[in-house]
Amino acid sequence: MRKKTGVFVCHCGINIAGTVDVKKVAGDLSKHPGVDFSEDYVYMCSDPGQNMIIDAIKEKKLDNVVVACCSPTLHETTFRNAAKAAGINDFQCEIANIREQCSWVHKDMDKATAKATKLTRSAVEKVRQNESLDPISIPVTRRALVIGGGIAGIQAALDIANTGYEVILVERNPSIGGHMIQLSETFPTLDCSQCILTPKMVEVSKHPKIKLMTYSEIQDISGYVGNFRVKILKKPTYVDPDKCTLCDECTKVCPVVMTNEFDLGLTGRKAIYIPFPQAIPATFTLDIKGCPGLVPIACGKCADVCEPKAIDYDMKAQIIEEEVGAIIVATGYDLYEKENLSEYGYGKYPDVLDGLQFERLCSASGPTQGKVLRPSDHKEPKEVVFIQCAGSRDPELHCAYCSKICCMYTAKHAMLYKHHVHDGQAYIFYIDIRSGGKGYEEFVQRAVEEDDVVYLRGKVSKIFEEQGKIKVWGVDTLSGKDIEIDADMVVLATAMRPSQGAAELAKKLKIAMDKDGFLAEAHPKLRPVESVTSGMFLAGAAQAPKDIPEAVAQASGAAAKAISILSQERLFHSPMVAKVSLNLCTGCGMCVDVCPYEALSLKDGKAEVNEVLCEGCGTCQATCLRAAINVKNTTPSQVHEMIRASLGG
Amino acid sequence: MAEKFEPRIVAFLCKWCSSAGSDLAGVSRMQYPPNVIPITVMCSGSVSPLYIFDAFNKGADGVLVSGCHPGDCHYIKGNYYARRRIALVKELLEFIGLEQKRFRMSWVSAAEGTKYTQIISDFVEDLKPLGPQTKLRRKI
Amino acid sequence: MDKILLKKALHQWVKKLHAYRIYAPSKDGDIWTYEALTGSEGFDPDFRTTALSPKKIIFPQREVYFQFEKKDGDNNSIKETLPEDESAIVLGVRPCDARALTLTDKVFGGDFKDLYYWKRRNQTILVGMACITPPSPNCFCLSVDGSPHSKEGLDILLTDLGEKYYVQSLTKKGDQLLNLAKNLFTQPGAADKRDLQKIQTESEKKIKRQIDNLKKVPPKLKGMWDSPFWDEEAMSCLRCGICTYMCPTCHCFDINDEIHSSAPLKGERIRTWDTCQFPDFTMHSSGHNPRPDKAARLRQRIMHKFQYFLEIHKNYQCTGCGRCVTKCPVSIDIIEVLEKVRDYGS
Amino acid sequence: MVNVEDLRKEAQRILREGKVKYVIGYEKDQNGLLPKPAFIEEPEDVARLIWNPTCVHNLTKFLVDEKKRKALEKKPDNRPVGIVVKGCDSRAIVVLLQEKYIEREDVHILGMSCERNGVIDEKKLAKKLKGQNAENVEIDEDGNFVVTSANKTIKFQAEELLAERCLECPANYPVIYDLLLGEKAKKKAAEPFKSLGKMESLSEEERWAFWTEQLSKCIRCYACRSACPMCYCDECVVDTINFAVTADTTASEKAGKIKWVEKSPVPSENFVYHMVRAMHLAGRCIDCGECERVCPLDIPLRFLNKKLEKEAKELFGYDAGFDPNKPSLVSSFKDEDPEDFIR
Repeated sequence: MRKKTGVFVCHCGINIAGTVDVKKVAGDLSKHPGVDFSEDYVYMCSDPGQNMIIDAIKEKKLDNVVVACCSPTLHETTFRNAAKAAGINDFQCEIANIREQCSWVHKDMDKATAKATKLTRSAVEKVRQNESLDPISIPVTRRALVIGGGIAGIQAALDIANTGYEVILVERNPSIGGHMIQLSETFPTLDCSQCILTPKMVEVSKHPKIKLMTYSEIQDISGYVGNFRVKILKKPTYVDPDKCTLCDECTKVCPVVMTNEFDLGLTGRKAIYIPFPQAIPATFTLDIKGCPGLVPIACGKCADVCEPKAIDYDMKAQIIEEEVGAIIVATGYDLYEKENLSEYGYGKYPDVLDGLQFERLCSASGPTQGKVLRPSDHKEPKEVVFIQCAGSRDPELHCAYCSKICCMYTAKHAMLYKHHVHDGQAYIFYIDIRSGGKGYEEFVQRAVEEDDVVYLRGKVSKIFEEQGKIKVWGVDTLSGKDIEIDADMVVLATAMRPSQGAAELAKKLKIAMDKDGFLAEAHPKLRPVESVTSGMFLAGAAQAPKDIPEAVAQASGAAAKAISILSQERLFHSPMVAKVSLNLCTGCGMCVDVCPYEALSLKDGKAEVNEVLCEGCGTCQATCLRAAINVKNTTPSQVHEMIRASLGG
Repeated sequence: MAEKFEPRIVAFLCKWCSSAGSDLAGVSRMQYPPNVIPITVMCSGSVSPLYIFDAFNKGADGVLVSGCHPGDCHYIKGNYYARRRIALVKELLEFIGLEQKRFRMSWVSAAEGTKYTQIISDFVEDLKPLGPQTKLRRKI
Repeated sequence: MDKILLKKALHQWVKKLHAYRIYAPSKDGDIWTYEALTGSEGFDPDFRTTALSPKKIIFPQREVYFQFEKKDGDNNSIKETLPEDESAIVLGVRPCDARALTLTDKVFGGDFKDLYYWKRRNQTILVGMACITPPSPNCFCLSVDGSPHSKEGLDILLTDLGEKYYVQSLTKKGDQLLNLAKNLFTQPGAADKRDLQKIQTESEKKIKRQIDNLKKVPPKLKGMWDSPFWDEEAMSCLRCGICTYMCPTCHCFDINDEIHSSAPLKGERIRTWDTCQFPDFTMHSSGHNPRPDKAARLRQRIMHKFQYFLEIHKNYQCTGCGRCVTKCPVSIDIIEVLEKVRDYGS
Repeated sequence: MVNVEDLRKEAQRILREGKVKYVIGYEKDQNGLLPKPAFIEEPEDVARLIWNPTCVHNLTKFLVDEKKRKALEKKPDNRPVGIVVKGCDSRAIVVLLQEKYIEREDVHILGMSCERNGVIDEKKLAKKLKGQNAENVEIDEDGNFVVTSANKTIKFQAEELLAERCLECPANYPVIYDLLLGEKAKKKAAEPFKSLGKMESLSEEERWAFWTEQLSKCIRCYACRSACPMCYCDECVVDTINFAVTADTTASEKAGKIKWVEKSPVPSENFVYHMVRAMHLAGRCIDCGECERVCPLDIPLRFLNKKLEKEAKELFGYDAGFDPNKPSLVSSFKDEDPEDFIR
């Protein structure tokens, strides 16, 4: 059955007609094989213009139409709607751009006209092979999953929950709060970190729309935007939170002492423990790594003293399956591993600390109740050296990137130190000071002026212990002088790394990572909170080093993106997606390799398209050696005909 | 004769950057020779070597493939695959002895109407002295 | 009529032939092909078996039937394109290749006379060169009712007697060519005739390869349609078209429209060689392929040459030129295949 | 030195133990110097197997055949196939694995090391012997060729007779195998792309003239693609009729069938065919030289593939046929891929 094509050439006033002989174009096209109707009109986008198209389609029983006019970015939708109104599928309408790409850029009438004719022919050849397509519609599970219970995760969860959608917040540690809850005070306002965070943590635990799952990890994720299936592994705490009254009797009898992660090894804790007093959920956890054995014969002291019988040695790990429509990944950061920084004596000398350890020392709830004391001998340090960029901005040996927050927190540390030890002296070795941010520069100046912190521009060359002192050799590149300081304590602003385990998680989620292992955003400029996989969003330091306000801002951004999905009952997706010719596909998987969206996979030795994930870019089409995969409505066959038409051959 | 000759160029423009760039050239009323017939594709990564050979086979005097700058691809990495594929096509065409001026690739962003104009003008100027492309053109 | 031509006079004669378009074997690297001969030089009478036989001159790989153009309304045009009038000479045709043409004559000259074929055939004169030594290690013309000095299909046959050629003009066309240079040709003496006899019998002895009792093969083939034999024999076949495209007797073709312009619609309907060895040769538009595998295709090739053709035209469709044997990339040897068929099941 | 008896023993063992369906190897051809492919099914027949420098064929094409055959069978015998491979052939297997066309379990690889040597170029030998036929070619301890022709034995330096590709071989021992015969003699070609030098030194017009002359000879018998183990598509892009139609073939697929190349064997069409083939082999061709060897009109097709092999190596640091687990040349990229040619 031969297809009937209609062509409509727009004058656009004189915008086109000024340099293109529109009547001639319409005339030539009327002779083009397969064209049954060809007319021109002064303003096609006007109502009479559109009606002309609609009537022609109805009267001449046209199968498809080409409108030769301005750029498709302007009126493609207009004319496709017109086509629809006339009862044909919107993809049966194509635009030939004879204004932006022709009349406006040329002066010679004959040549411009000839070109306009070719452009229109090309569009005719294309539309003739267009398939009628309807948008792909996907139902949405209107719940969200947030992975990571740090400040970013908490913020995102609350934002979503407060708009009324259910949120599952998964945290692998016994309590939410992340690294922020370990901090003493925050720059540049020096307000107490716990004071501002704990209310949010409580809000999470009390929120009717938030299902909090601590001590849990993502085991597997399948599905696609709007319809993810998540398997969550809930590790046993051996303590029933509902029964536990926080009487703390169990820790008294527990014989096992282990290092306390919360204080970064500065103190110890028992095998059964509560991470910190304000932990959410407020309950104890029995760490089997340390527990002699979950049987009364082995020990069982805690169970004996537990009045409410909250301790249950038979508690088993559970796998909980959930369905969600959107996912926010906020897995945060970890500090650069000690062993990588041995040149600074980090991990070797007890009085060489990292930033977080120093935060604990300053924290009122910390191991020293807020007194700054040396871990080695609990003396008050009189000279403290702070070293910035410990591991950052060092492409040769360590991380190439800047960890961004160190300049600020080091200034803060120096200040806090002075506030605790008034007669002490703080030195800071730095490469540059990066204090972009509201009130940041002023904050650094305050450190220098009010707390007379000595900033030394240069790197530290050697650190070693000598009769109870830590000798720090360095150079001040501004004065050129060698510097030698007998410090009592050294604090390293160690680099930020993607939190450990992030890589495995990224694999499960099928979201890309950048060269440093941080999660990759879909577009560095225009889609900074979206991951490459649609329906998955990024928040906080998991995507790149960030300070608290930035993490919170991105979390809210990610939440908004997630809500934009959850707020709809169905998602609609462009139907111009790849299609596999099974009889040609040999299952070599090259298309799978190149697909930017994980939309392709191999099933029974053939490529399979997940139409929901496919964006129709066609990279697979150009890669396939067997012409076995084509994007609907831009098939090689169509391009082939367009090439012919473009060359008049 | 050479003056009379008007080269016929097929340009594969990616929808998001280069085609938008050519639109900008239009909106800004920049002028360039009418020898190019653009074919808009979704991504430079979707331009198969076959399209290029086919264009020359159908008598194109020059072929241009234009996409987003590295890092700007609307589809994240399509233009990186294009870059590799096109490099090979270019080497092959030169190896069999096609004038190397006849095939080129460019990065044109949506903001680079001027660059697009320049690229087309230069292309046409470079092709005129070469005369018609008869080497790969279908002769039967 | 029989004549004698001195070797040194050969080129003078060739000069005289230039009123015609002349094709002759010329050497390109390691292979011999028929090329248009310009000037009297460049014709080497001691040529080996050419890659393609003179078939490619009479039955070119591409033939235009007609040109068509879609005009406004219904006055479309169709223009038949017969080969232009130009008599040609093929200088240096091996007897097996000439015999091969007598076989394609039967195909294109049956109830339906193929205009394109016959126009070229009739205006081409074939000057043969008897094979003193086999031009290919795989010559086996004797086994298929041919001989190194067969006259079939030729207009003239030259036989190398050492210092001179024994020239036999076999048709009027042949006589014309001799008459172009009467003075160069002399009457053969009794001694020449004796030498001719001698050389002919010797040349037959020099042929290494042969099939005994080929006549036993056709009846055998009848019962072998669905024998596993073909699967075994075709195991190493690569499905290329060498054996058939090189064959001087294969004549299958395909017809296609070649579109030169879509607006206005212009193009040509053309005939090109095709081969039963390509999977698409018998592919139906439904997707069904009656010859689904290479075994079926090898069987077709053998049965067509040694059963069907024999039944219809009373000849084997093979003249023993040995090209398919020499050129097969995996050494599928039609002689061995036929011997196996002959001895199959006995 | 490789002892052919070891090969026969192993072949016999795997056949007797029923480990493999059959063994693909080389056997003597009665009427020519080059051997022919052998398909051994019975343990008794292993004596037919031979190994010498005339074993030029790349037999891995028959693994493609085997897969296609199995696809047609109702109840296919899924045991692996034994196959004799040289270094280059083994790399073809690697590519087939890389493209998941076959599984490792489908093949039992009998790897033959060329040991500082390689296979002969039949044409070179023919020139040396001035048309005389050779009956046999062997390698002596010093890696020279010993040719028997007309009951005389003649010695040739390896370089005199070695196939061009062997002189440029990146690894003349199998890179993947179940049994390796002969030592892994690392002989990396000093100049892996020497043969291209001449071509590349030519001017644009000279190159064009060269390829026009060569490709005009092409009669599209498709022996090149037929012999190529990488050309395993069910439908080749140049075939316009051979559409692998099946029940699930839609009308639009049939209609969408494109005539990229006309069937006419004229230069313009031949160029498209051979250029497309070259592009499709970029990063996949392992330089077994079969396309060139089988060409009945002696078109130096190897150059086209060699050129892209060179570019893949020099522009992208990519070698074909060494790692079955890495993505193909054109389905991968590096941030630092050159782009100086882009404006």
